[in-house]
Amino acid sequence: MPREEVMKWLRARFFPHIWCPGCGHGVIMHALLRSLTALDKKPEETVIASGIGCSSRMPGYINACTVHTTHGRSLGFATGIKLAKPELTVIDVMGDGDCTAIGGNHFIHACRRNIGITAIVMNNNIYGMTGGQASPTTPPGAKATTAPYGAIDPPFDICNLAAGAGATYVARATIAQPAMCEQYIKKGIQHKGFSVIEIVTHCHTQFGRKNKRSSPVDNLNFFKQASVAKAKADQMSPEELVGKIITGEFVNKDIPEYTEQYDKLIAKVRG
Amino acid sequence: MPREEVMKWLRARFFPHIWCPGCGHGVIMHALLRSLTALDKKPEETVIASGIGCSSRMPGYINACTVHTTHGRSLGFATGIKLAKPELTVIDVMGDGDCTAIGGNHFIHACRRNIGITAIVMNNNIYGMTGGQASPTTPPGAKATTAPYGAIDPPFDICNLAAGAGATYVARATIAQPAMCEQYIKKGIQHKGFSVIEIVTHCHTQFGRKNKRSSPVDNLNFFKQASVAKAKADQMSPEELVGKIITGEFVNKDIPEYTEQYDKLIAKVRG
Amino acid sequence: MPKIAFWQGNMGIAMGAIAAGCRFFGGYPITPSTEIAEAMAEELPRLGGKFIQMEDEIAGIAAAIGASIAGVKSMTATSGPGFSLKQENLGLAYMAEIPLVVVDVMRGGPSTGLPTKISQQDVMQARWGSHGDHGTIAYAPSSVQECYEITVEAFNMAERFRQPVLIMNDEVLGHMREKVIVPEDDSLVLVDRKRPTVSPDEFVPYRADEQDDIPPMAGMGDGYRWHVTGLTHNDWGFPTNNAAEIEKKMLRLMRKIDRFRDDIVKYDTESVKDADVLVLSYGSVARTALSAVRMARKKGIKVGHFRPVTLWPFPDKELETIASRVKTILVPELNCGQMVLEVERVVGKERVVRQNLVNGELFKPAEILSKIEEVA
Amino acid sequence: MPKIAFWQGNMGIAMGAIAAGCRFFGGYPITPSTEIAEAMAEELPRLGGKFIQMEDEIAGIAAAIGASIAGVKSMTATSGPGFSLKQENLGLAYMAEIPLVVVDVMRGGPSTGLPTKISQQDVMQARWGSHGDHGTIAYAPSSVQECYEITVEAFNMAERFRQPVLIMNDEVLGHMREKVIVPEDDSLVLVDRKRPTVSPDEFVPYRADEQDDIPPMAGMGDGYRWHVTGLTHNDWGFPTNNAAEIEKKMLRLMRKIDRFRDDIVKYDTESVKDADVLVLSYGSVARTALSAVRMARKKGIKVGHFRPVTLWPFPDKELETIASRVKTILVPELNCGQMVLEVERVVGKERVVRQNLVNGELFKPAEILSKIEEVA
Amino acid sequence: MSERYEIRVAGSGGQGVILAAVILGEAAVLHEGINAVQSQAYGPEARGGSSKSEVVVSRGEIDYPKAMAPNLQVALTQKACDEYVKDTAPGGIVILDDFFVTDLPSVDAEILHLPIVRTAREKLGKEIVVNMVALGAAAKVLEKKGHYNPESIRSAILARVPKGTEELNSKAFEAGYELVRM
Amino acid sequence: MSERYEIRVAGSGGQGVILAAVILGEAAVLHEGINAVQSQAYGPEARGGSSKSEVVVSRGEIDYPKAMAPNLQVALTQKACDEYVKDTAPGGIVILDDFFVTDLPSVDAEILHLPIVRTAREKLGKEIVVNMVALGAAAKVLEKKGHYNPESIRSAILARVPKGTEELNSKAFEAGYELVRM
Amino acid sequence: MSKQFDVLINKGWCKGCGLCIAVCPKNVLELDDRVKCEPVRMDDCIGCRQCENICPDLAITVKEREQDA
Amino acid sequence: MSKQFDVLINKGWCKGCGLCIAVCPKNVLELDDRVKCEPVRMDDCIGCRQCENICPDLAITVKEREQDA
Ligand SMILES: Cc1ncc(C[n+]2csc(CCOP(=O)(O)OP(=O)(O)O)c2C)c(N)n1
Ligand SMILES: Cc1ncc(C[n+]2csc(CCOP(=O)(O)OP(=O)(O)O)c2C)c(N)n1
Ligand code: SF4
Ligand code: SF4
Ligand code: SF4
Ligand code: SF4
Ligand code: SF4
Ligand code: SF4
Ligand SMILES: [Mg+2]
Ligand SMILES: [Mg+2]
Repeated sequence: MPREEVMKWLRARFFPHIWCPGCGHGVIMHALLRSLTALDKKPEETVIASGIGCSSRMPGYINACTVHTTHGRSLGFATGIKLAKPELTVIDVMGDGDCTAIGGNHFIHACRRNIGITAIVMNNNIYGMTGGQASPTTPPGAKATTAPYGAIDPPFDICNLAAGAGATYVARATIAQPAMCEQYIKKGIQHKGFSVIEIVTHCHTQFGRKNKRSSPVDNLNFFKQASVAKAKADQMSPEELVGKIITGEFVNKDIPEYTEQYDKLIAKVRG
Repeated sequence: MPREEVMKWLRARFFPHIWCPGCGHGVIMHALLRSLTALDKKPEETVIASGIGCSSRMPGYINACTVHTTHGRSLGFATGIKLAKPELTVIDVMGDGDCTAIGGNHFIHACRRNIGITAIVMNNNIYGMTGGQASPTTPPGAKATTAPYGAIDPPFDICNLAAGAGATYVARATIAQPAMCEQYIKKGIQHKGFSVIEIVTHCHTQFGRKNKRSSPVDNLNFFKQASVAKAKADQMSPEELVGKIITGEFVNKDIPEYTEQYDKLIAKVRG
Repeated sequence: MPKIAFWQGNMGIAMGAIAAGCRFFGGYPITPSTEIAEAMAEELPRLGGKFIQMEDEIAGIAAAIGASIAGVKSMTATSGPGFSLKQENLGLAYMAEIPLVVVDVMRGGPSTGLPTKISQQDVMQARWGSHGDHGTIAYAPSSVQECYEITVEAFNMAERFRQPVLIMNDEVLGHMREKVIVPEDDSLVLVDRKRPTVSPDEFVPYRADEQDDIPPMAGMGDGYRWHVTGLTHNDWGFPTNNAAEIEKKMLRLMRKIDRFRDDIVKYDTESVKDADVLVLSYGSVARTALSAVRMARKKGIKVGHFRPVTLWPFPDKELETIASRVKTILVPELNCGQMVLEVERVVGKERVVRQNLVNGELFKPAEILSKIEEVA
Repeated sequence: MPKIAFWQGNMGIAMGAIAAGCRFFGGYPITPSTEIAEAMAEELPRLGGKFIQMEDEIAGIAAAIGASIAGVKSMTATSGPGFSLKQENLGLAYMAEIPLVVVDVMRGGPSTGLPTKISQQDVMQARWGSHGDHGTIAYAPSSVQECYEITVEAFNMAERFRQPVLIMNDEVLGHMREKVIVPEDDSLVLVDRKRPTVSPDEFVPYRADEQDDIPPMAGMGDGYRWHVTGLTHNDWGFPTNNAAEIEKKMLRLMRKIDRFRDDIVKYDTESVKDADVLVLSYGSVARTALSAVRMARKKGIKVGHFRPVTLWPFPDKELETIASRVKTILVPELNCGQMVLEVERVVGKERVVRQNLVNGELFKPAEILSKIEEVA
Repeated sequence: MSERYEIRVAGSGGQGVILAAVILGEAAVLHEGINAVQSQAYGPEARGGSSKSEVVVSRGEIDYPKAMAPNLQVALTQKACDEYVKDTAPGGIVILDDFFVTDLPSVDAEILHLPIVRTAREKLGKEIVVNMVALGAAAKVLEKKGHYNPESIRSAILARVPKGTEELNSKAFEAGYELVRM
Repeated sequence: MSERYEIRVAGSGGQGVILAAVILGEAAVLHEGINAVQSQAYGPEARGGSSKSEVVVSRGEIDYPKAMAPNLQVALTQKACDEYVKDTAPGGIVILDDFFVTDLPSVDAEILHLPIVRTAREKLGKEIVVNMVALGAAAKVLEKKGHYNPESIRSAILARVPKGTEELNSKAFEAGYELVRM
Repeated sequence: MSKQFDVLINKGWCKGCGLCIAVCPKNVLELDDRVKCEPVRMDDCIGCRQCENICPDLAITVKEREQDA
Repeated sequence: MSKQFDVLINKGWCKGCGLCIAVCPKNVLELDDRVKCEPVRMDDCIGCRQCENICPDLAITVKEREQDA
């Protein structure tokens, strides 16, 4: 990928960005921009939406049509944009808190509706922006400022949740695999319908410090060691899979996309 | 079941209830009361919560500790009640709109948390109370006042959604099987953790009228003809299953219940 | 030729929206506003527009804002509980300056309250419901004809001022059917948001024109790239923590409405010239009040009527002028006293008499008449 | 012996809540209120209480209300965007008369605004944020000591009046650390909700005692069966459409606060006896204003200070008395003019001067001082 | 207000009383060229319970939109009759169904106790057209009182009812019209 | 206000300037028995960008809680120095790190240009204790000016830092204290 | 002799929906002209309680008839 | 002769996180004393771009070096 092409997508004037040194969100942004470049998308016709969180600061740095909305609600806004102008490429970038805590309902409904939006969930297992509170993906036993004695509730498996809600493309990678991130994001954007790419990342500042992974490199190493490709995971027992991050494509199916269905409905009504 | 025992659970002074003649919600309430009676629950120690909708009017008629909250939010209230007083039996009765539209997020989080509440979802595929708007379970092609040209979005499969979110007991019956309703509700209440019982019912007034099932008996017959037991469905192809209602138990697993985990945490902290 | 229709108030709003060019509706059903959504579900696809029922009110307004960001005039409608839920995202539309029309058909509150009964309990919420400061434009129609016309005007104001505009309808007017003279489409004056005239490279999305304090707005997909955020931002739309930039943004948000207050404010009077008693009322109550005022006039009581059509901005100057000549101002409201606070602020609380009803019913003419007689 | 602590304002609130007997917290993190949740997460399990972080603010307040229904004193805390989201369920607590303390630590708005900067932009929302009428009790503390003490009082009022009580803190006070003299637990006067004295069979859950208009409340699991609903209801708690029953309920909701307004209202004054100029301010601003007033006094300017501690009910009578002796009332606020509207309503708008700052900063003493000099 | 004429139709949920009032309103506005305001009581009880709907017609402006003292009332159930008939304008007219209303009210009004439901059931064979029979009866009264031309109401009915049901509804309307002898 | 003394500590996100100010506040209130108000600028920029924290101490009541013109400033980065040092009270004292701050400001104040970061890195072997070194230097100044007994600060440090790190932190404090010759 | 049953209908609660009639295996029930359920062939009742269980209005009670010994 | 690469670091953007160093298979990169990335063994670079792709601050550009023919 020629580097200059990627740079065109940046609002370089706002750099360096606000993320902590080594925050995985930058790795993901980078992968997204490479995907958009590879797919030859036009920034004027590409919408990047987000909610609120460290992750959700991403659109501000991307020189496209960017929409930084309210916490958890970005898929609602993105749905309005996509339905009003189906010709736009719409990407929605969210944190684990944004997507699965406050935004959980919009997430499952976007999955159900199968609207042509690509959701990138940057799962760092914590609320980074607000200082390290537990999220719905914080692993049991892990510490967080609102779980000072360790989290006791089972976490969501975001890919399972998306699948249960009816999503038609669901994949997972970690930031230790930037090329895989890029590849799944590309496939998600090309997919007709709602696509979910969960990217497992870290917040060493808020999560890592309390849970023995305090540097970015610690986290990189952790991801390398804990990831298991789906094909391999399918051969493993539940016990063997404890603490593992399964990467790969979980769902990829073909169902009519919502805005296309809508256009057909209009055509039918207008006769 | 001796009839008088069931009658004790009623606030007879508010009868006849407001539901339309033949509305399935009454069948479900009846099944719930038989279950509570069979399990020998005490009304003073039983909480019935609900949101807003025809279905959600149910608690008003039950002579227990009843909580009729805001649309979609009942599981939030119920979670507070259960966590504050784990010794109470807490049942949350919801409509399909209440549970899966506005209340979707609270639903998936209750599933995830595995808190000891029994959710009974009265799925009539429509918003009855407000006059027949489409719900997230309205079948594609069906008409509703807000889908005058037929619904175009894929519906949720409530049991799949619950399973994807991590629920530990999930079952489905239809009102044509009052004994099965009673049985699953009983099992749900006895289950440690969050249990979901979807009961497929009808709103002949709002849904049926527009979709060729205008009398209660039409709907009864439809359910009898369309239901397939899970064991049998497992042998059928996706094509054969189109339009079918699969009844049975979908999930039944053993994972620590939330309030028990919380009590352990307290014990640990207090040393 | 204008057409005659017999419509519910809610239908009047839906048809007004369509006439104003609204081509997107995002909402969630709630009594007594649902008919607006239902009418839009029926009408929009016929015009190539889009109706979407979202998973809740929060998503409903989010989708409507999204569509407006994409360049399509859009609307959402709700009632009390839903209006409360929409407050956060309403704030985003104020902050990001997104045109939008939001309808609240008022029922009895608080909470689920009285879904099928009238109140005027949300009029202060219209002004103060969302956290944080912003200018407010809110209308209260009194007839189905006005439902239609005010909706057109609401869209025009939303587009002109780049912000949400509220229509505070009530259950009685929302549900009652009445004659409407529907003007021909081309007789309507429609306003569209200002579009940027500079090239995409020169576009600074929140740089306001000096003559009106309003920044031109590009639609997404129109060739411009810009950033929308609910954070306080600078002219580039980029979040700022700089005191001067913050203040600039905030003051402009207020000023863009304050400056043109005279263009926005709307009110109606009847028999005020020689009045000793002035009845001030709005919405459906104004119909009862006018009935009572007319009865009282027949009895020889010098009473007039003042009807704010814009609740916000409140017609304060106009009221002050008229009020200066009257002895008593009677404010009947279907709440525990809300707009009356503004009346008291404007004319001083000494001469103001409240009449409040919160039993789910509309005042009857005899009730207001007897209060007029009491204070006259 | 009282203990000395060096706490953030948010910590003061959390510890006040614990001291008041709060044993449940349901919430969702949001800057600048998060420290309250974090402190409760740490402290409650030690006392056998429960902290739960819910999926969003709506569920946070729902869980807190649920716990209170179950008989446990409970709290939730948030900031602007979350306060907007809580409005619907706050309404339920008003309607169903459930004791609850809700904290809003104010940051700059509207929308996401300025998460880490101070404002006072939600004080009107405290009164009018939820649809439908209800009485409001809202406090604005000015020191960490007061954060602690007022939280205890807020719980007492919530329990006494069976309704939500609001604490409108601000970012500066929420985050700053200051000395607190923590009284010994047994020196605190704590109020608990009235429990029913009749047998379960005779219990009519919303039949109020005449002497105070408050119905006794059973906790769920205490042997009583009762019905809670957000619909307007009769004494049995059962939904009603009957005008007389509706009115009875609504008027009682308002009256239970109005009647005891004098017990609730709290304010502070300094140097008002001979003042020509009265500065009225609250929250962190009152600290700056007091500083400015003291500087001005040194310069010989006859200026005093009035600090409403309860924003709602507003100390109107008290202000009116003091204001009758002054020439000018200066109202510095970190918003575009909110409580000043109430001041104008109470004392007439002629003598009132506004000073507004909306750049994310707290007023500096010199700024208010120079305004005092200007109007003196 | 001298021109104001108020009509109320009341019955149970499924009897179509709202449609009846809407048709009277449309007849007035779209066919008679006069003003009309139609309103109704909504309520969750509308599910199973009683239901009422009103039309105020006038040549002049209609300010207060609800009926204060209906000049003409139609009540199709005992409950509706008990609840609503009492506020009939002195000298007004009350039409009651003779199957469901058995306890007649004592009001200063002319009471027409007519076989509305029975006509629908027996003559038309469809209880669902009970509202059209009632409209027919009301039309006759309104004609006599000089407020409506029955043709307006007939036209309004035809414009409203689903295609294919015009004949049934017209017949029901006629049958109702014939029930009244004034 | 004559008794009011204002201190500001500024640096970059990871340097622990907030903790330094909190410790100064705790030392004042819990150990010196005087009043103190500690506050800080929060911001998303606190992630990577600059960070400042203030303490106002006084024997009297502290009304306005923020620093207006700090009597003592500590700046650990160039950016912090450029942004914050200018409002130092005339005649005040400014402590600057000599590794990160290379452009010295021109202010009417005594400037102490000290090897704070280098001491942390080189002497203590842990850059993370840079705030303790800075506290030590500040303690010396505060002692000289008669505001604090350094023991109070030392006690406050010991009460705050994680178990097991007391020695490292004390050493860093001492090292900082030694840096200042006044 | 086989057991006998009383099928009691609370007509104040019955709304005439017909569900009981549809489920009764013995055709015991019918609607009367006020559209309320009426057990017209009570002696055929086998006490299966299907009518009772399906009644959404809780208007039916099936009781075993006290028999003379 | 094998290809050669330039590894360009934008030090204004680099935050010294060390991720690039951790992923580089050839040990090309190190942190300088201002905690910024510095290519210290540029000639060993094989142009795999792993450093570029992992850099969260988009501070690295790997370019094939123009070679004299
Ligand atoms: C309505 C609302 N509630 C809460 C917040 C505070 N808030 C901002 S970001 C955030 C969580 C962010 O976590 P996540 O989405 O995982 O993003 P991260 O910072 O970890 O990338 C929260 C709770 C808010 N801005 N708005
Ligand atoms: C916040 C809010 N939004 C909308 C409504 C209006 N409302 C009441 S019930 C309901 C839907 C009910 O549907 P469902 O839950 O399926 O129950 P049903 O009536 O079908 O039994 C809606 C949209 C409300 N009361 N509150
Ligand atoms: S706080 Fe965590 S998520 Fe936020 S920028 Fe820092 S490392 Fe990333
Ligand atoms: S409207 Fe539908 S859901 Fe509601 S009571 Fe009637 S049949 Fe039941
Ligand atoms: S099922 Fe119940 S309500 Fe329905 S007809 Fe039978 S007895 Fe009546
Ligand atoms: S008990 Fe069984 S047989 Fe008897 S009436 Fe009921 S359904 Fe029929
Ligand atoms: S990965 Fe980027 S930011 Fe991190 S050290 Fe390397 S160049 Fe610097
Ligand atoms: S391109 Fe590959 S070899 Fe070269 S510096 Fe980067 S990571 Fe190392
Ligand atoms: Mg996160
Ligand atoms: Mg439903």
